[in-house]
Amino acid sequence: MLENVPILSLLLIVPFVGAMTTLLLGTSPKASKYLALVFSGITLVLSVLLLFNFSLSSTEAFQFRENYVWIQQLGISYNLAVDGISLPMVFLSALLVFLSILFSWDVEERTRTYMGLMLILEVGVLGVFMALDYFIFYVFWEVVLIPMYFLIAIWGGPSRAYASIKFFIYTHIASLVMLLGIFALYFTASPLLGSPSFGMEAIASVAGSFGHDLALIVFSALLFGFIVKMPMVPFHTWLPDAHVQAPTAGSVLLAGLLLKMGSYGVIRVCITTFNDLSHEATIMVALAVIGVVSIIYGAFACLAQTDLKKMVAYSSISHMGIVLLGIATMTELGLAAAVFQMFSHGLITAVLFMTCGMFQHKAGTREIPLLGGLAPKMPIVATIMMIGFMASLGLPGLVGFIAEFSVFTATYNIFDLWVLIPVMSVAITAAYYIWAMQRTIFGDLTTKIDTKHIHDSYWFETVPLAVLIGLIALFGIFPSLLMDIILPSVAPLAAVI
Amino acid sequence: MAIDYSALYPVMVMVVFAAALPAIHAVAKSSRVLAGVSLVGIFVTMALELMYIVSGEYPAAIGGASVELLRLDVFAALFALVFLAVAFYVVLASARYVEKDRHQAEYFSLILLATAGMMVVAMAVDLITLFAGLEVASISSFALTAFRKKDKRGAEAGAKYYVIGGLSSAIALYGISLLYGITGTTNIAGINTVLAGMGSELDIALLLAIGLLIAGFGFKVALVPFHMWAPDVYEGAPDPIAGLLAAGSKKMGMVLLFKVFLVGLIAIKADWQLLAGVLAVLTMTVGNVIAVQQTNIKRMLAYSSVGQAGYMIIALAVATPYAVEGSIFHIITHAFMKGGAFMIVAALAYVALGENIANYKGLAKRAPFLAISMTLLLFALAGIPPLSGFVSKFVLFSAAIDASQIADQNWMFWLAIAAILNSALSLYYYVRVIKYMYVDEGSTKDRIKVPWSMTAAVAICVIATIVIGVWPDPVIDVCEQAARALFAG
Amino acid sequence: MYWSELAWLIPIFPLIAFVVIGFLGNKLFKKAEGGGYVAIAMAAISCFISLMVAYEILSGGYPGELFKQSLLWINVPGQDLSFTFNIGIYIDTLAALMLIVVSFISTLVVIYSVGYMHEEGEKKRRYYAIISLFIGVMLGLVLSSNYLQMFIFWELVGLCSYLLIGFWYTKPSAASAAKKAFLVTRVGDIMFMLGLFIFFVGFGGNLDYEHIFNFNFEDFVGGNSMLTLGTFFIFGGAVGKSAQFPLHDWLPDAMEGPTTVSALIHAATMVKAGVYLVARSYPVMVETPDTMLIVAIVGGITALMAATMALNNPNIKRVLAYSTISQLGYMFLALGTGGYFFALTQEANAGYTSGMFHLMNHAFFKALLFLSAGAVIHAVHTEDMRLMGGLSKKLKITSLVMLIGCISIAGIPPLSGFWSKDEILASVWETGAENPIFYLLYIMGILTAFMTAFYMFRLWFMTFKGEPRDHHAYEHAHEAPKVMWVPLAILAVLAFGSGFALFMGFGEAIVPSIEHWHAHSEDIAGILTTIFSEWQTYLSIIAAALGIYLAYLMYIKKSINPDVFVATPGRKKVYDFLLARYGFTAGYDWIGLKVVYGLSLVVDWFDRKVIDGIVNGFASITVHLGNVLRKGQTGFVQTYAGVVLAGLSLIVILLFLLGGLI
Amino acid sequence: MIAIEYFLGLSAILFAIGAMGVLVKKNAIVVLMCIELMLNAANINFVAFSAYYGNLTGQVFALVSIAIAAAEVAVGLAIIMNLYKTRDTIGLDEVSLLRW
Repeated sequence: MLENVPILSLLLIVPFVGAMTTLLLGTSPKASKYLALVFSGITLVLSVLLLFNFSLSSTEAFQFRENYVWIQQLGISYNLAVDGISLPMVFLSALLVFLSILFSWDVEERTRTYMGLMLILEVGVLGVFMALDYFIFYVFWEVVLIPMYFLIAIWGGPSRAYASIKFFIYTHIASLVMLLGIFALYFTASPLLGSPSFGMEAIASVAGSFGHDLALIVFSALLFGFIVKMPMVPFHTWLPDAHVQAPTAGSVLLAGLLLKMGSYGVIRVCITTFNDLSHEATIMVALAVIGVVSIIYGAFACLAQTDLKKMVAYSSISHMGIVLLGIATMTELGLAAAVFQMFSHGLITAVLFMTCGMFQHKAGTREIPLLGGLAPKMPIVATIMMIGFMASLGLPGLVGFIAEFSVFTATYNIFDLWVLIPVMSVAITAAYYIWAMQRTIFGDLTTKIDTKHIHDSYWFETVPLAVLIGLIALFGIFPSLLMDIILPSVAPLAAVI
Repeated sequence: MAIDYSALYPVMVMVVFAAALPAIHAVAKSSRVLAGVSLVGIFVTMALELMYIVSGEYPAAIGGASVELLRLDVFAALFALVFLAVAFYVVLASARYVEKDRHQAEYFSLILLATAGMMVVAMAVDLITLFAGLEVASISSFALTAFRKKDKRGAEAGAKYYVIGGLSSAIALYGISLLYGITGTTNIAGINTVLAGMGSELDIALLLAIGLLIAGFGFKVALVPFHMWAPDVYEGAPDPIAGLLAAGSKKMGMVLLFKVFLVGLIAIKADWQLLAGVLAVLTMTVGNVIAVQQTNIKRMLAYSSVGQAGYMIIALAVATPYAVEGSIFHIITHAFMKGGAFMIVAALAYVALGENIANYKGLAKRAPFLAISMTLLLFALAGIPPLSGFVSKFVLFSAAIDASQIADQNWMFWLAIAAILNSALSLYYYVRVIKYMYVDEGSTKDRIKVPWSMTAAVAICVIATIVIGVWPDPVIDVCEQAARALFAG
Repeated sequence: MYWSELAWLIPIFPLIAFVVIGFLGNKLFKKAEGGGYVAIAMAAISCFISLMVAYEILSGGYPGELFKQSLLWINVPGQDLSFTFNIGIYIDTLAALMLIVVSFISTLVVIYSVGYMHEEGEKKRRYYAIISLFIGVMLGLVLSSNYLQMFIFWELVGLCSYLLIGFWYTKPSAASAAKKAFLVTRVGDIMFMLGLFIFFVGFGGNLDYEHIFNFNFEDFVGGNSMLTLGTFFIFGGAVGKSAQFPLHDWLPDAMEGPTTVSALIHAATMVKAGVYLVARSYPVMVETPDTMLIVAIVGGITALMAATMALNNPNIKRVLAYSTISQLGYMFLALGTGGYFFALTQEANAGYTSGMFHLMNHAFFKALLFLSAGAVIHAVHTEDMRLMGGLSKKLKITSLVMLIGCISIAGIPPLSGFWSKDEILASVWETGAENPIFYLLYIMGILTAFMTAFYMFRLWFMTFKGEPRDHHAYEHAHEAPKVMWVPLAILAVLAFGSGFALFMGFGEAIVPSIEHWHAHSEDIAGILTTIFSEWQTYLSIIAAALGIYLAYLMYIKKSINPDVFVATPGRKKVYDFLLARYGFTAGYDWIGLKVVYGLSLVVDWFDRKVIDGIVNGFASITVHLGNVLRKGQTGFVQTYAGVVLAGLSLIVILLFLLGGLI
Repeated sequence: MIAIEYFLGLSAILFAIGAMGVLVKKNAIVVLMCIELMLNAANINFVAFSAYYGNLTGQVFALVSIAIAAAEVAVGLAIIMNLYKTRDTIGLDEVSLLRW
């Protein structure tokens, strides 16, 4: 059905055209909102079409490929394709952008720019997940920064200037280090290939014959670029600041999509290209240590937070650590679970940030000590919060569990009883969520803030959250819907050559 | 033997138009007419140069077989095009900028002459023509800087520019004389041949000459520590002229360095490569670090220019065709990015918006087009894809990595590291401007009306920045040819 | 067609009730007791199917007495190890027994709730939704065909427990109790998870009971030491869920929930899940005698310790909660004993069957006790026994059924508690021959029996006998409505008679399918002769009788003043120590607030000051450097010229240096 | 014939004097003259080397540079005049409006 349709290009073009249309024609807030919603909706439909047309039995690693030469002299191609690792991310991106736009229905200030930026962000994120050429990969990677910077800087909280620029520069430095790694890949691989090429697959095909030291350096440079984005401790401090200041939709996309770019990069670039190296015990242990430190550190940091949103932000660090831990095992189970965790974290974190946004909106503050006993005032919000927290702490039946459990199983399989350490986080995670709930929605109604005007969620808040929760439950109950897509693509990575 | 002067036609066109302008001024006392005429001249010249590039056929070099003086090859033509493009939008933006000034004809005439001097430099294959071209351009720009005679700051800037410029000319000339003394020739390629024949023996005079040449030409490029004039002069000069200096005159400095070092002194590159590397790192770092604290937009852009020059000097340190290709590419993109930024400053100065960055608060609502243009140009300067600055930095920095893979050149890796860290640092002050424009609220929300000519000048830069960023293939091709032509001698 | 093939419907019906009640809004159920009738109907249907299925399995109606069904959930093929996650149904006699207990008591409790929760208004909908969810997932837990699935439901029942303990969430104490329950059991869950990892890998990537029970344990990856660790961790999960030492302290707090919830979740069903887990794992557990020994010891300690805490507690529900913990300890003691004995001798003793027997009996009489206590609370609106007294005049039925429960739990023949408790103690003594520590455990068991009898009758006497202490409450007290006392009556009958299952072949019906297990098939007279020909039987009866007598002396005859226990500072200290639950509450708080939260504050400080400090430090260094360098730009052109010439000199010197001339 | 070293020595001294003058003299006119001095130092080099090598390139260069220097001085004087008109001084140590 879709053989002759350049659906991947359409996935980029539609939101781009949408962004331009919104920026040019969105003369009233209402018009901008509808325009953005329609274009992101079309993108979502396209991504769903992609999902259903993806062949599970295909022998090709990548499907829907589009490959055109772009800069001949440097061996740069416009090379797009999806496989089981990128496909869930593409769908997630289209979904979250669409829902975020809907969730931002009450943005009245500079709506046109806001909506335009969201769509540009979508272009960038989708591009990252579909690119198979390092050059365009990097281009999209950087494109993402700009709209996110503006989203934080314009619609952010009181210290948005600091947070936005910190986000921008911190992650930009990381990207630049990654860029150095890409250069090194390019120049080492080109002579081996006989012609210059930025193609990911082409470079990966010869990366095995790099010298060990060089491979290690390049691997580290690329890894650094990715783990700052994920972000892993100790390169994470941009994240809490960015999240706390970002508008809700910005946080949703930041945590839901931008962090995924980092872990996606680790899988797509680092361990795919340097497959032999990744199977070395030292590398696996190093990745695992970074992951575990982030898991535990993030969890402990969460417990100390008084800002609900900052807590959720730190929880992202903790949960992305699980992704890296899964990758570190280099087994089918671990890798598949890592991808699954990326997807599930995307859904869950969206719920959590939207919840935080609603608290900000309705109660006027997210400071836990100021809140309390709000469940009777806003039962829907409280319920959603609870479901989100439960999903995030890995409650079975919801999407977070299976990924977490699989990662830990794989960890035990490879690292034996060291799994004890990351598993501890399960208790701490439960502790901060449960404690936060106790202090915000349960107990006596707070007297520290004016609670007279607190009301429950609006339709445009409930609908996206309902969709997300529906998906959280769906993929929690039927994880194989996604696992079957992911598995064929991670199997070659886990294979020891 | 009749000399074939056809290689000089483009320069001649410029000179003729420059000479004609005062006469035209006598007839039509309108800056717009003068600018229009100048644009015609520039356009004709551009067409000529473009014709050479597209056809791939170039006129014969001027001078005898053994003593070539000027040669119009792809390198020269490409740079001529860059200078002409800069002149084009500078003139366009000046059309209204100088409408209340006296001596308008001289103003445009000097721009054309400065451009002509730069073109001569691009064509020069002998130190004499090189020096002559340099001085033509320099003297014109001294005068242009001090063009507003009633302006205290303009006068001061002119004086400073002149003193440092003269000093640097003298230093360069002294270096040239030493070089002549060592090799007995002023032909650039000839110098290299002689030096190559001299073997690896080191000569105090030669090293002295290298130092003097770096210092003398480094002034034009605003190489640290010869950069200190630049911010003052950019601040004091009329805004379009600041653009001309940053986007044109500075690029001429790069041409000087390329010609002298990569052609004339390439045989002994081991002697100066590391020095060039040190200067590159120093230049980019000092430029960017000081730029962080600037409050005047022109000074900030000036320091940013210093930083950008540091990136370009990487090509000198790496000294491979690929690096030069990257550097040329970056010169081209920078001409549009930085020039465009100065044109925006000019346009805003024209409507009496101050030069303090804080004055740009809330600009996004007052002048949406200028704000978005500024944003794009600044992002391009910072190297954010998919804008042109990214692609050119991409090629330039990657050249350092490429070269660092050779065993005893591993240190070049650090050039790339330094460049990248600086790139990130520069983002900080660029973004600050963007933040002022988009995030902060201004004291007033009145729309700003800017003459269409200035808008057009900005638009040219922005469009070039985007187009080159998205479709860099043809430009990279030409840059590669130019780099090869340079190395071919 | 077999009933068993419909077993998948069992959890479905309550889940339907959950969805219908939970999502269809308040308006629909305003009239229908907030959805209570829907919940009852669905629970009853699934109860009916459960009973049929259980009967079929227990009576041997289904071939092989084992029903299995399995669907592939996720399959992760791997190079070394393929992982298979299944979702399925596995009903053997053990599961069948649990099915009966869970579905039956659930149904009764839901019916009872209609009366008990009548005044809760709109909150009722939430109550019935969650309790339906609980019934569904608890039944799912029972029916699970593999450990992972069990763990999934295990967590979900934990969630329901959390939600229901915090049912009155506006009460800070309830919210806090819910938190504690969730987090403490979470610690156990982590151990369960660790056990699962070890099993998952050790058993070759498949957690199906079917696969594991037929596994050749020689092939276990990691060998017997790993297997021991695995079973130990699995038991750790049970410790959390079943409130065993040292993770027992959440259960008393869990009494903040409605009494129905305490009866259903925190007495009859969910807390039994831990026991069920250990029983379920028996074929694996018996391979690891060390773990079984730990199970027995933990069970023994818990039984005694919880019983001591029940001695002086004034809160009626708390006493019952301690009693529950204590009785669960008995069950673990039984399981551990039986398993240990089997592991060493390859001979079965009554430990396993008596443990499960006690589970069933306890479910009935403890549900009865809680629901009766609920009726009392419903009547007097307090949980403090010091404010009750003399209520038997007002609450005739309740006092009667509660008496049955008390006698039963005290272990007086022929009520149900006697049969199972006696068997447990007998098997413990028997195992003493293998390891003398079991003699100690036996003594602890007897002591526990004594205390149990004492505190249960203390409770009963304080509540129903003597003079009313709070006359206002007494005046307003009234007998429970029919919808409440009918379930009580049914439970009373069961609490009285469920022990007779022993004579209906309970022992054989419930034995796990391990090859060497040989069932003793005896007739009623044989069993009775065996039981009453041993001195241990009489010892336990005497202990119970003494306990009751002591309570009688203290609270009816008043010949012993309860105040003697606080008469001296030393005694007062002990008394308070028991009230303070051996300091466990404070200990948990200390770990939570001081250790964990303290550590998190350290991490937070480190994050802000050190890590972020470094990041911001770079920024401010740059800014300062910029300012310093900027000041060099003096504005005097001759400074610039000087810098040019100085720079020139430096460059030349540098060139000379690099060229090796200097 | 005078040895080339003497010419080189002379030019070096001239260059150094000029450079020193640029640094220490406050008067813009004097500074301008010092720059001329430096240019002429180079010219001496050119002519000396020209004689040394026996080719004319050096002399041509010297002539060109003299011409250029003349033009430069013309512009330079104009600029200094302009400075004087706007600022009432030609002391380079009094001109620092543009800084930092």
